[in-house]
Amino acid sequence: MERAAREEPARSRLARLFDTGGGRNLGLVAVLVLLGVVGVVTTDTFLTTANLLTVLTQASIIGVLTVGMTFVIIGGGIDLSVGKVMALASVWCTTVATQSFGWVVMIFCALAVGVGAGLVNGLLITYGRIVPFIATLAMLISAQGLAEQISGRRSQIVTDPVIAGIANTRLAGIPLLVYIFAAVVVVGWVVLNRTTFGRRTFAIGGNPEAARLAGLDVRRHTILLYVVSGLCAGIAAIMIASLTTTGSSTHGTLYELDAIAAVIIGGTLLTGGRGTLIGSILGVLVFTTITNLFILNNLATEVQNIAKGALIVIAVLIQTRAQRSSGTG
Amino acid sequence: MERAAREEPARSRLARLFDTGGGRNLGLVAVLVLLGVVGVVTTDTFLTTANLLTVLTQASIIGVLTVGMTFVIIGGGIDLSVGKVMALASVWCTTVATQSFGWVVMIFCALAVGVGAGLVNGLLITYGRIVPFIATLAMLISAQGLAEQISGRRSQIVTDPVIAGIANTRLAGIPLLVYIFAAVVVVGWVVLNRTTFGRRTFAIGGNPEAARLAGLDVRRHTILLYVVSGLCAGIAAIMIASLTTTGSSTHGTLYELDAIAAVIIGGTLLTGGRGTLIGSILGVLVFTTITNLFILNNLATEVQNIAKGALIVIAVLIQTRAQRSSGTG
Amino acid sequence: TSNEAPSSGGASVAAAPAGDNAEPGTPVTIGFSAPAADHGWIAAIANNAQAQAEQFSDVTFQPVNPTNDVTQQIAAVQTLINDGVDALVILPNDGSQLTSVGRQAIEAGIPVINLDRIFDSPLAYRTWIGGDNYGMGVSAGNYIGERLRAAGVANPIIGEIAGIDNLPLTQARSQGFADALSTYGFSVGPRQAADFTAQGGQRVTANLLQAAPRLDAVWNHDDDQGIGVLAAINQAGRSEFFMVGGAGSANAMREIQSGSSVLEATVTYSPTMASSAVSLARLVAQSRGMGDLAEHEVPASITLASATITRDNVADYLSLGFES
Amino acid sequence: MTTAPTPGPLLAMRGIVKQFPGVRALDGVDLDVTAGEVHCLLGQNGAGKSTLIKVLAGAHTPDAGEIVWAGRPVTFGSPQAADAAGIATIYQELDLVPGLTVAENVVLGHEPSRLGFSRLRAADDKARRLLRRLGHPEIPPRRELGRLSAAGQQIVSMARALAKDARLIVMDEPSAVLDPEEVQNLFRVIRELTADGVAVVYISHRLEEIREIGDRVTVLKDGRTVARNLPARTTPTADVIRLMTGRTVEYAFPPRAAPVSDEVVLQVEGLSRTGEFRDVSFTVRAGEVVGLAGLVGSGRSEIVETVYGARRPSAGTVRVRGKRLRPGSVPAAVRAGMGLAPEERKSQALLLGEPVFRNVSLPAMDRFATAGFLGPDADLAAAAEITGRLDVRPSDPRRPARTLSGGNQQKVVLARWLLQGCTVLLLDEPTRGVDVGARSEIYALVRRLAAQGAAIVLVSSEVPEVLGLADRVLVVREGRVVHEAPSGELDEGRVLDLVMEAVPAGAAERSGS
Ligand SMILES: Nc1ncnc2c1ncn2[C@@H]1O[C@H](COP(=O)(O)OP(=O)(O)OP(=O)(O)O)[C@@H](O)[C@H]1O
Ligand SMILES: Nc1ncnc2c1ncn2[C@@H]1O[C@H](COP(=O)(O)OP(=O)(O)OP(=O)(O)O)[C@@H](O)[C@H]1O
Ligand SMILES: [Mg+2]
Ligand SMILES: [Mg+2]
Repeated sequence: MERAAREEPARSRLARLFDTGGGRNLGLVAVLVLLGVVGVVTTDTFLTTANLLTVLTQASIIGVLTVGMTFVIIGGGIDLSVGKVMALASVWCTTVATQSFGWVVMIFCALAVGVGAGLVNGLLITYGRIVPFIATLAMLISAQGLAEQISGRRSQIVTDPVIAGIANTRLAGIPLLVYIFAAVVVVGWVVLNRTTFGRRTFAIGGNPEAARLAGLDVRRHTILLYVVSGLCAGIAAIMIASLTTTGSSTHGTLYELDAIAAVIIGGTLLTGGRGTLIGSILGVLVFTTITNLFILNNLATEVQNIAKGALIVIAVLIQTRAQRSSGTG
Repeated sequence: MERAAREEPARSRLARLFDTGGGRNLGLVAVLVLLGVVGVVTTDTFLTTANLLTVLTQASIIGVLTVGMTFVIIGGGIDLSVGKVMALASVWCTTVATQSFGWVVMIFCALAVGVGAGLVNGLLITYGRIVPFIATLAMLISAQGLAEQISGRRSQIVTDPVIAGIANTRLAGIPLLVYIFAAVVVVGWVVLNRTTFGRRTFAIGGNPEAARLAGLDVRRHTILLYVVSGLCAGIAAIMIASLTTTGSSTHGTLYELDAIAAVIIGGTLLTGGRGTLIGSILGVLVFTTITNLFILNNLATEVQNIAKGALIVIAVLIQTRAQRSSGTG
Repeated sequence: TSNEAPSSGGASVAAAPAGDNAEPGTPVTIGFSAPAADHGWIAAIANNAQAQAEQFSDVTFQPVNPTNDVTQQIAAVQTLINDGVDALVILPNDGSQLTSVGRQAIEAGIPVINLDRIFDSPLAYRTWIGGDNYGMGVSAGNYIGERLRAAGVANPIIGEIAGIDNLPLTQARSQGFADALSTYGFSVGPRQAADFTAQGGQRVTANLLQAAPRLDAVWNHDDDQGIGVLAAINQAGRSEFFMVGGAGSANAMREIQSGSSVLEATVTYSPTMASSAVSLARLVAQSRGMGDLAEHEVPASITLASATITRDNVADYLSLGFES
Repeated sequence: MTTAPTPGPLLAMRGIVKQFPGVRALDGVDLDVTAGEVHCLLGQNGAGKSTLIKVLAGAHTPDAGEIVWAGRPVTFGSPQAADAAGIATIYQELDLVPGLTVAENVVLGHEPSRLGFSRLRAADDKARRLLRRLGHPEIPPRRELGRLSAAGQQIVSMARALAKDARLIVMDEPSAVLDPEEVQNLFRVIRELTADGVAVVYISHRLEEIREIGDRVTVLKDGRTVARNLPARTTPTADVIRLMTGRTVEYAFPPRAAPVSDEVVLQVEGLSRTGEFRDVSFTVRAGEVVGLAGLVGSGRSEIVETVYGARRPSAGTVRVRGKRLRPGSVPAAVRAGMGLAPEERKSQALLLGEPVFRNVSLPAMDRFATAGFLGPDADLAAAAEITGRLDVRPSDPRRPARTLSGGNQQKVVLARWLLQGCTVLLLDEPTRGVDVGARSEIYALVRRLAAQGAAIVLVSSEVPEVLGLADRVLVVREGRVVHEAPSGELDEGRVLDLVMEAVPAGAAERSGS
């Protein structure tokens, strides 16, 4: 409840980086370290570069969606449509017609679909006054239908060599997808923490009435938040099209739940106004690492699921305790 | 914003029934009527008793889950686990071992699993201080895994004639499942609106701090809310086991989203403290009727989806307008 | 009942290959990746593959965790490639989407046996073995066509309850069904897609029966969801039509045998293909041919035939039925 | 109500300590209350009054100290425990549930019930009886609480406390949202209670109320008791203020400085909002303070919020320096140089989780940014300078606004518009819940701003405040301006007459249409 505000003179720079709100994320870092130890103990391969890069590549697509989701949730909303908007964008940009124009047009299309869907979400929510949950749920369903309609329910193969090549390209041994993920996170972090846009996002999520009376244009800002989320879905669409070499209406099923879960595990309040992007990204990494550990240890699905539920609870408990003992409970 | 407090002398008794909060649900009734008109115009069969009963039967399972969900959401929480707790309960009560004890034990098992899962949810949330979204998400995943583990990922056929017979039984031409649904709704309505438990639920969801200061045991009450939701999942498990003649880990996938959507469309605030059970049930009926209309008109899946998204938006817009013009904006 | 231990799936394992193929060769590790088992057919696939591998002393079986998420399946197969297995058996969630990772394996020198859902490019697999979805639809269509023609029904109303509409296999089945019916001058009436689950089958069928007050025949693509389909039919008290199932589950076969429900036939799509795929993977990895064939190499593609099981021949097939 | 002949105190609190992370809110506080007295608790904003009574109510657990209740040492581990002992509390922050009905709020936690079923009629009867006793029979027990005005909610809150038949009732600033008439009603009830031997702990920043109703006074300063059991009626005001603030505060209005210029800055014409107010016109010149007087619920807040664009008018125009503002647009008003310090600072003005300095710089943020980029503390220095000037305590501008006391939160809101540099400032109840020290600072500030040429609109329920600060007074009644005069031509009695003429029956309820 009560958040302390004592002076913390001896806080290291590192701690501050993971922080932006009082040691909040140290718990998640501890969880990751713990998972790493489990990985090293139970498998030979966990700590290989190849495996760690696999984890990061796996994390990259959900990770990009999570950046957008973090903005929306801190701003007091929710976006259930990200996964299927991504699918729609992947389908749109991989139709034969689009592909014939080459990769620039493909990327443009994917981003435009994402932005367009975000804009529609934002307009429904602000001017239509439909609660975000319902508006974006409707978008989820419609985007799914539209993606099926356009693709004729087939996986559309990416023939463009540039797009197809993204997932195969490595710079200095690291997959390009990981760079894209990192770039989105860095840009997202800067926007959220170092711009007036980010500051307003916190204000609007924290107390929309106060923000309105302080002269912020709450509606316009809310629309922009969903556009940001849609843009991230568009970027993710290109990434998944490259990774799977297809555009498909089946992409991204339930990704919205994964993204929301990562954001919340990362310490962002579902009611808005408070949260950190780093926390969300750590949340994504925790989820992805858990899955990776299961694969490496060759667990059966059902055991995986039972264990995953328990692990999530444990992770959050560790995090809550860490938070409390770091004096910010 | 502006809450008028004008006198509403000419409100009919009927309007009051659907109301408990100012004409709030008249919009949804209008939407249902509209859907009915569409059904009559586009099909010959919509307005037959058989079809209406099919709609009600289809609505019954999600409907029972929605009753529990309404309690949880009004109480300021959320329960993502209902669908998979139902699946787990259906699996548990249809194992060979359980079935050999007969229908009483089967029903007991299903209810016990539901209540147990709800209890765990409640304890994690209150004493573990894990946010409801994450705690019940973990429960969803674990329940799914456990259901798969127990069933060996097979559909377990219901051999007990009493359980199998529930879905085939009709009283006065109306399926028993519909009576069960109606009974749960009536009990739920009475508890929510006519007991101290129900009224305290509003208090805890609306202003937990005030509830605490008023001497309510907020933790115990919160735990009970999740137990109620789990109990509903247990009841729904028996219904779905009878309806599909199987217990299966695949039951109830995404039912939580449907139930939450119905609750929210029904006018309950996701932040808690305000809402009506009748609204939630109308929400369920709207969703089920839409699906029925699509199938009667033999629409293809993708067209169904596109239209469903649009219809949800339209339904909410109608409802919002109705609400505003009835003077309770 | 269906509640026996999962190992009962072992009963449906295909007979071990004939000839000298059974003799042990160089030890090989076979990696295996398939979608998460969310229904009986997929569960049978995994069980059959496992059971078949256990029959060979020279095979180490290395399955990766099944998943329904394409990107996770890609990661899982990449893990197997990193591990350097000798052969891969892959049943992809989506053939197109795993083509690139299949090529990666081939380029890394690992032969890939592509099971059922086919990759886009032959460069991504060494051998494909799978069922005949189009042929399955044709079998169902022919059976229904023959029956109705024999009964002299004019303008019959034929319902179709498909599986997941997004899968190419569903589209192929529906195409075969429609093509076969058209040779009799019939066409498909109400058609809805369920989701391979009992619950989806029940929901769709309950509504569809309302849309069609009279039906002459129904084809349901999948016997797993068929449990729910039958439940809905019983609950509606309808019996004026007959139904054909799909895949060939033990449960469906028992229903056919008993003759007590509308389910009168099913067209097979047998999960035994997984057993064969493991055998093929072993042979390919050991650079051997198939015992009874003249060629020294394993063929590049093998398509299973879809049989029609009716009350007359169900006894022959019961042992191959998989539990739902 | 003569001072009771102390037969041993009903309540004795000794050496109470309460530590919050980073702040020692209570540092050894003593309090004695005898049955049948009105014991006033005084202290500056943040002195620890609310914290002390929350300890007493079992809502906070003290870190040290003992509580003796009716001669026996007790610990109140939970609100239930205090409740069972016979202590009822009206909290400073409304402790009500907006989604429940009035009656349900009154009985919450003590619902009349049979086998778990609530007896709604019994609850309604009880609520009706209590509301009648409080002088508000017109509030319907079945009305959803959220639909009542803030004053109406405060009355329900009082009914709630009365419902419990307590031996001690604690009232934390109950009069803050009430108008003079309501306050008299409250005092009547308090007198009835004390006549029955019930003790009342009364907290208020309005010293004249203390004089009127109080028996004895305890003064807190910085979490310590600095004076105990002073006679409320006879202790000189200056002494009390000195005890509270540790300095001498001029408890009067600063003199008007520069003569008002002739330039009209704010011009409101024919402004109306259906169902709320009609045909409001006035002008404010540079350097002028215009006061809006009226009863709670008369529509003053609605008027200033509409002028500000926070509500869309159904007719009329607002001009700033002759330029017409886009109706219903707050950003347009802010760009034109307007600022609003709203009535409910917690829900309408503050980002409670954010640091003070970010609250201050919220509208002015762009000024500290380059191309939208903003360093983490770019605005810290500027905001700190202003909050320092207003003596916001504690002085660390990085503290979350949540942890500040009510008066200091109000100063943060004013600091916001100071930093922004407004030419038109709309102040809605700017001294509600603000202590005497801060109050005189705010008065001085308003004057200073006016002297610098700002046009100021002041809404206040305290008539002396309106008369003392404003150059011109508009009297608002039932959504219409019924009188306008220079403040020099009015006195308190005259304003009260104007305000209450044909008093609307439901002052506590919104007089909707
Ligand atoms: N929950 C809390 N967490 C941290 N500090 C707190 C909390 N509640 C109060 N404080 C601090 O304790 C001190 C006393 O606050 P309190 O609310 O008791 O003051 P008060 O005397 O009631 O003031 P006011 O007259 O403004 O209501 C203040 O410094 C305040 O900042
Ligand atoms: N329907 C309502 N529900 C809740 N609060 C309301 C409602 N209508 C008005 N209020 C609040 O009630 C208070 C008084 O109402 P109103 O604004 O009409 O009168 P006012 O003349 O501004 O009185 P005040 O002296 O309180 O400023 C304000 O705080 C206002 O925001
Ligand atoms: Mg206080
Ligand atoms: Mg007001």
